[in-house]
Amino acid sequence: MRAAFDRDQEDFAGQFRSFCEKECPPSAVRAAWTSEVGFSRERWGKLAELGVLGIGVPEELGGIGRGEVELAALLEVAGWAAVPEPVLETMAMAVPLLRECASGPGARVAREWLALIAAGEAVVTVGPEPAWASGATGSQLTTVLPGADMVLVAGSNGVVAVPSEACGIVARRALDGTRRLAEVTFDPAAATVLAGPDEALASLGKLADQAACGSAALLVGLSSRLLGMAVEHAGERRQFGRQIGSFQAVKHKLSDVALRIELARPAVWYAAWQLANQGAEASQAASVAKALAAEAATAAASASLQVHGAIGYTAEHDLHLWMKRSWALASWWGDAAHHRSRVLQSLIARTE
Amino acid sequence: MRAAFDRDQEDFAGQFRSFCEKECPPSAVRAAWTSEVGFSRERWGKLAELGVLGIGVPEELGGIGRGEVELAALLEVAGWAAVPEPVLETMAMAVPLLRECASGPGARVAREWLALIAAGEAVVTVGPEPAWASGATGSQLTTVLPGADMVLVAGSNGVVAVPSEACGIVARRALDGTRRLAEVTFDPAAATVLAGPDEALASLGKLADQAACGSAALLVGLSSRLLGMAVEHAGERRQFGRQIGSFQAVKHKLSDVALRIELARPAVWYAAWQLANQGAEASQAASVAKALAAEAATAAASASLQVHGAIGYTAEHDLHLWMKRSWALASWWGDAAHHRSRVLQSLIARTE
Amino acid sequence: MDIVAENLAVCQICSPMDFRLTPEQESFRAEARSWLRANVPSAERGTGPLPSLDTPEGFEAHRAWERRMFEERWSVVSWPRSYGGRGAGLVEWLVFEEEYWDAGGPARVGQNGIFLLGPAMMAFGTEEQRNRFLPAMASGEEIWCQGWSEPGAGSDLASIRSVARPGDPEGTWVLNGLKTWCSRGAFADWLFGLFRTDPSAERHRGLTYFLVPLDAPGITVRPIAQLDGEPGFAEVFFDEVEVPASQVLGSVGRGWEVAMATAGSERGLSLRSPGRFLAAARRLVALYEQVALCDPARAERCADAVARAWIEAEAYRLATFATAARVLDGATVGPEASLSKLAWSGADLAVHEAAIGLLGSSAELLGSDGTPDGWLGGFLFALAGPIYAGTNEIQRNVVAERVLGLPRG
Amino acid sequence: MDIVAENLAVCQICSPMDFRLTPEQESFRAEARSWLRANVPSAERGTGPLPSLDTPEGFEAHRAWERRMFEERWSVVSWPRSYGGRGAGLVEWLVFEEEYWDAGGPARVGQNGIFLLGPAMMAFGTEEQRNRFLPAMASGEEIWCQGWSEPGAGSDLASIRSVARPGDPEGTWVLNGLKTWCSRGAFADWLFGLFRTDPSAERHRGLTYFLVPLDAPGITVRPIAQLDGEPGFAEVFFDEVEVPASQVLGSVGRGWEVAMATAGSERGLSLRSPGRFLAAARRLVALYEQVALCDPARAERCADAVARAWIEAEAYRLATFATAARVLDGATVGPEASLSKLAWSGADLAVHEAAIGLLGSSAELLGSDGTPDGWLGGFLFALAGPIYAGTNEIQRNVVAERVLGLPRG
Repeated sequence: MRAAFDRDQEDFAGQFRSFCEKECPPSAVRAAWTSEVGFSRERWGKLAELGVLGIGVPEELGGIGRGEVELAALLEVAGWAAVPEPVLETMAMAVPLLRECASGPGARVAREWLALIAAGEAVVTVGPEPAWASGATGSQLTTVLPGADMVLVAGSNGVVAVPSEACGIVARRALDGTRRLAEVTFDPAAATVLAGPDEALASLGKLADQAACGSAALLVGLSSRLLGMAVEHAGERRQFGRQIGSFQAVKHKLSDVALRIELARPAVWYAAWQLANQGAEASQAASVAKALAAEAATAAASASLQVHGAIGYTAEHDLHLWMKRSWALASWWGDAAHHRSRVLQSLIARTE
Repeated sequence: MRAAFDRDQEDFAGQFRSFCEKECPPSAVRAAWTSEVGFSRERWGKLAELGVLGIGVPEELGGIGRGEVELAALLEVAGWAAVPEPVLETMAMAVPLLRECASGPGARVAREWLALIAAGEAVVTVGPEPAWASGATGSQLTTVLPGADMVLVAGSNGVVAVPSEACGIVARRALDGTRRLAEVTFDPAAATVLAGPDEALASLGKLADQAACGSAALLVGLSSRLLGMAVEHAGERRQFGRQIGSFQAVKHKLSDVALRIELARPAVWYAAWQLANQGAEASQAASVAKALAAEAATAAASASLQVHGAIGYTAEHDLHLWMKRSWALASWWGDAAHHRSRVLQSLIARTE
Repeated sequence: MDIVAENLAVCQICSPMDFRLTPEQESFRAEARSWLRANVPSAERGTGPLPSLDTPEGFEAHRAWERRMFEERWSVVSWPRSYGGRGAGLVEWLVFEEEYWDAGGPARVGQNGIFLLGPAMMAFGTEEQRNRFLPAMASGEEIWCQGWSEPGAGSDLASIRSVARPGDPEGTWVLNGLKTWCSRGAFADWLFGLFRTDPSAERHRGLTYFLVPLDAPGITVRPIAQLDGEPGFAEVFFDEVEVPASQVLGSVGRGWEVAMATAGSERGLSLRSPGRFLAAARRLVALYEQVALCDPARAERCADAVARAWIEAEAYRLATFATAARVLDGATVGPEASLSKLAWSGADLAVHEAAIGLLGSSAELLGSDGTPDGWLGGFLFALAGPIYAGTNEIQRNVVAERVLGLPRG
Repeated sequence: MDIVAENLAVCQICSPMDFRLTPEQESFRAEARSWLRANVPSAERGTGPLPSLDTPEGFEAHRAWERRMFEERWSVVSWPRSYGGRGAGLVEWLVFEEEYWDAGGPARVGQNGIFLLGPAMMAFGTEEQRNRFLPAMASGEEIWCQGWSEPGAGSDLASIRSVARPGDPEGTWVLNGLKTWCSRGAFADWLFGLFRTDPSAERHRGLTYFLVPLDAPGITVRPIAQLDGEPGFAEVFFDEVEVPASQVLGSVGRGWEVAMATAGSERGLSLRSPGRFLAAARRLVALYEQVALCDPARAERCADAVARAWIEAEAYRLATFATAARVLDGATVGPEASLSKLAWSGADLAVHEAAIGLLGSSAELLGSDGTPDGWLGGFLFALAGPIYAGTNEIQRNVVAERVLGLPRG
């Protein structure tokens, strides 16, 4: 029993963090908002060089061949830095899905794209988000379509790979300028079948778990940065002749957020470990993690905005870059209430 | 449009409050806990003399002939004082039910008991609590059975009056020593039918509304006393060289409670006014009132306990007398979640 | 039989509790409803919705709507007829607001002037000032922005450092300093705000309330983009701005009292009428019904939040009517206004958070014009509620110290 | 290809993340489970449940249970074998706790001694003291109560006014004063607590940690009834109580350091293991399933609260394992212990409030013996969580100032 990263994992995460501090400061996140595709192809290449993109790609395909635990460590850092690149879609969703399809009917294509991802030469997205996540009035959406090279479409009929140029894309802009959403249609003739209907259902379930766990890891990172910004501001801003961080209302608000984060983080680790080890509790653990992380992020955004006051309400301050990403990821592929309900269902099923 | 009591109503409530300060101090509430029936027959008589018990009884039967608005004003005071007598059961539930039956098949009996109530010579309770209120694992319960002279049993088959001595009573003690609960069975032969099945269904609905509105009024009073105790303690108790009421954590906790109370009180008035005027929104308004008042009381109990610290956790301090009554009434005849769900249902029904 | 019963019989001075409108109030409601339903900009009639009032074209479109309302005396119903109002009472004003928002009326671009400066000017202004400013304010001809906050004076409003020194000729003033978070500041015509006229005085003493045209020489307006990306507020720089004596509101050095009366309006009854939140809560219930049809599981998960939010809005409505009754009985709204601010800002957040939950991840989508509209726009706006008009932390302090009587410190 | 990939290949110093128990830990779990299932007082075997430990007969029944556990070395598994333990590691202790509560083990009447005084004595006690006190503590032969609080020193523990002055013969002490909220004080055998030995020193200086038998001359114990009506704590009056030098724990005047080590245990890992809350959360899910059968609408209304509560307990379990890993890596548990206290007190309340919601108004019923039992008893106990062992307000201050680094004041 050891509920902690090992030194390698810590070191890798530390290096990625240093990378982000240098290559992805808030100004870079801001630049991505107004860029053509919402992220930087150049930084994508650097992420590959660092080994980040290949973390889950098998070694023989040019990757590092590690699993969800290492991924969780990296995604927390990516959240902390609000990295605009589609790491959730490509690293946490496409890579595991392609890995699973690497021995199926579309093995050749799957392996090819895994290698391209590890090399930083491909951006792969997965969609559409299932109806239970997008809400009844929303259409089914896919992220980062304009910048993706390929779309994996996972439905109950199978998993297919479609080159972006063969997709019909209706772009929808989101509140977070780096989230480029789209409604997607495609010509079946242009699609490569990676898995048939039988395997697809299992894949879809795993995909949802990966999405939940991956977004939870990002949310923990986002939350800790939101908290850090609030702590910093509270130590600097003075009102009534005192630092506002010396007021108990501010202290207690922020310590509650710290608690939510400290509870969510080990839950993400456990979910990642379960996924990596195909544990019986993988789905449940992923939902626990997402429920906790989404709540932590919502609380962190709310507290941090309130502590910043009007300056936090501007688009000039960096806070909104983290806040808007948090709101989006908190409900993407299932909000906290959905995942709590899923946890309860699985607890009941277990006792039956 | 006037969302306020008139001067008469204010005066009557003020007189009742003076009465309670004199006749029902905390020591009297405490004495009721260990008394045989959980309340004082002597004070019951005095409540009748003051006109409180007869507030809703028609003038020709010795009452004052007023309605739910005046009742709400009095019940808030009763809650404030934690009056141990069964004012909810007799004044808010039995009297309106008997009033409705005063022209039905059991008119004679109904009128007789109304007169006895106004004269302070009868304690009447109503039961059993319906299954949706008592919870799935609980048996259906009636309050104050040991001290009641008569039980009104309202079910879908009709409303009947049963003298207590003809009831089979299994007494169940509750956390609040003044709440004497019982499971009741009775011999139909000993029962007087006050309303047949046709009228009974409507009566049962109205009874639930009266119970919700009445308990909400009591809860507003209980809450305001709980808040008052906390404010007093916070102004006296010193820690770290300061009154604890000067700490922002205490201030904000108590101001949130104050807000909950200020929002619940006018909702109780509106529900009472709707009931008095047989308004179309009576049921919905009663549920709004109960949902708000139950939440206010729960928040008030929690905040007041926390502000008192260990002393509030003792049975020696008076706080628990109010706290336990609040917990009980918050779920009696429907908790906040039940009433919120009822509100939503009625909103939807209205738009259909 | 008893003294109380006797009392009840003899005393009839006050009118009894009654939640119905009087026949006059009902006919006022009917008139307002009928006018609003026929005139509010709407998609059906091809007259709406108006573009965001934080864009140049939206600002002018909203100004035109203010003028339209003013022409038929619906812009400031509670003001005296001489300034363009109808002299309506408090209850009538609340009723008008219910109808306005229920009809889908647009945000009021003139609200800072109408609801904050207007009442202060009626209380403290000279007759010349009232005649000069109020009708133009009510008609949208002159849109006002507020100049309260400064970089070092947000929640701590008394820390104001912008100054006004006596100018030449005598009686005139010269303003220097910086105001920030001036809502509507990007496009407004005038600004009202506090400046320190006695540099030796501390905190809330020695301040004076000024009225300043934003096109005066020496003024620079820097729009600031809000969370929705639009310049909803601005920084206003004052560099040797000359202001005549006629543009001082109230006495020199007594600006704090004038401002506090205004702040009371903002937090209290007049800025955020319940009608706005009730209308949003009704739309929330309709959204819930839509979602229940196509995604019943999600609707079920959100049901309690929807009910809670509607109840918060309804409770605020009822509590406001109770406050109105106290005011009509002669009471003034004091620190209880802070309770009101906590209530409406909480209700607004509850309604919009519930809607965001119902919408799921599609809540993040921008409108067709690339800006947040509908529920998302409303959510962003609701987030500002606990911050502006005195943060909710300040309001809780006020409630604790001045309503509950807890010790300061 | 890149430096990181290389690093991953060469560095294998730490063992990888793994949430499985080792085979040794699994067999420890199996042994504990099997013994507990066979021995925990139970209704089925006619040996339980034990009466409330705050009644005289319940206290003795719980003491007997402590002795039974001690006989088989299950009373203090993490203590050295020489004091009656098994020398089990931190993870094993957590596993034992999960099994203990899952088996329905009774509340630990000796917990104040075992979990608060025990660790302090191992760190600060002399060998004589450890041999004299620890085995008797572990076996339940001597039950300890704590003597921290005083009427004027609750959250503000450093305000202690009870005093100890040098006695005759030299090295002995004479105690005077009043301690309150002494949990288990009504029936306990010994008390540990702080007394001021240097009257001129202020706050947390000049305090000394004493061990006092409650039958010593000059001691008066006044039981205090808790919310459940039973004397769960007591006031203890000290009137010229003589104490030998051997009953001072640690150095004279350094009692605060000894006490803080103990308070760390209370708030941190050792007092409230996750096992307790997990077991309660599992029972909550079972209750939910029962209610879902006979009142599906109520169950549906409570579903989210049930899920939330279970998740809180599970999160606390996982977070505790993460803390254990840090401790095993050589870290000490500092102010993070305050986060732990906030977590378990919150989870305990969440679980019991959800249960009370499921039970509806029947939640208020007392047990057949006229005292609150089952969920109601647990709810009342959970209510104390945010108050004792340092109020949650104090914990939030600690987190803000010492974990987040926010300014004091």
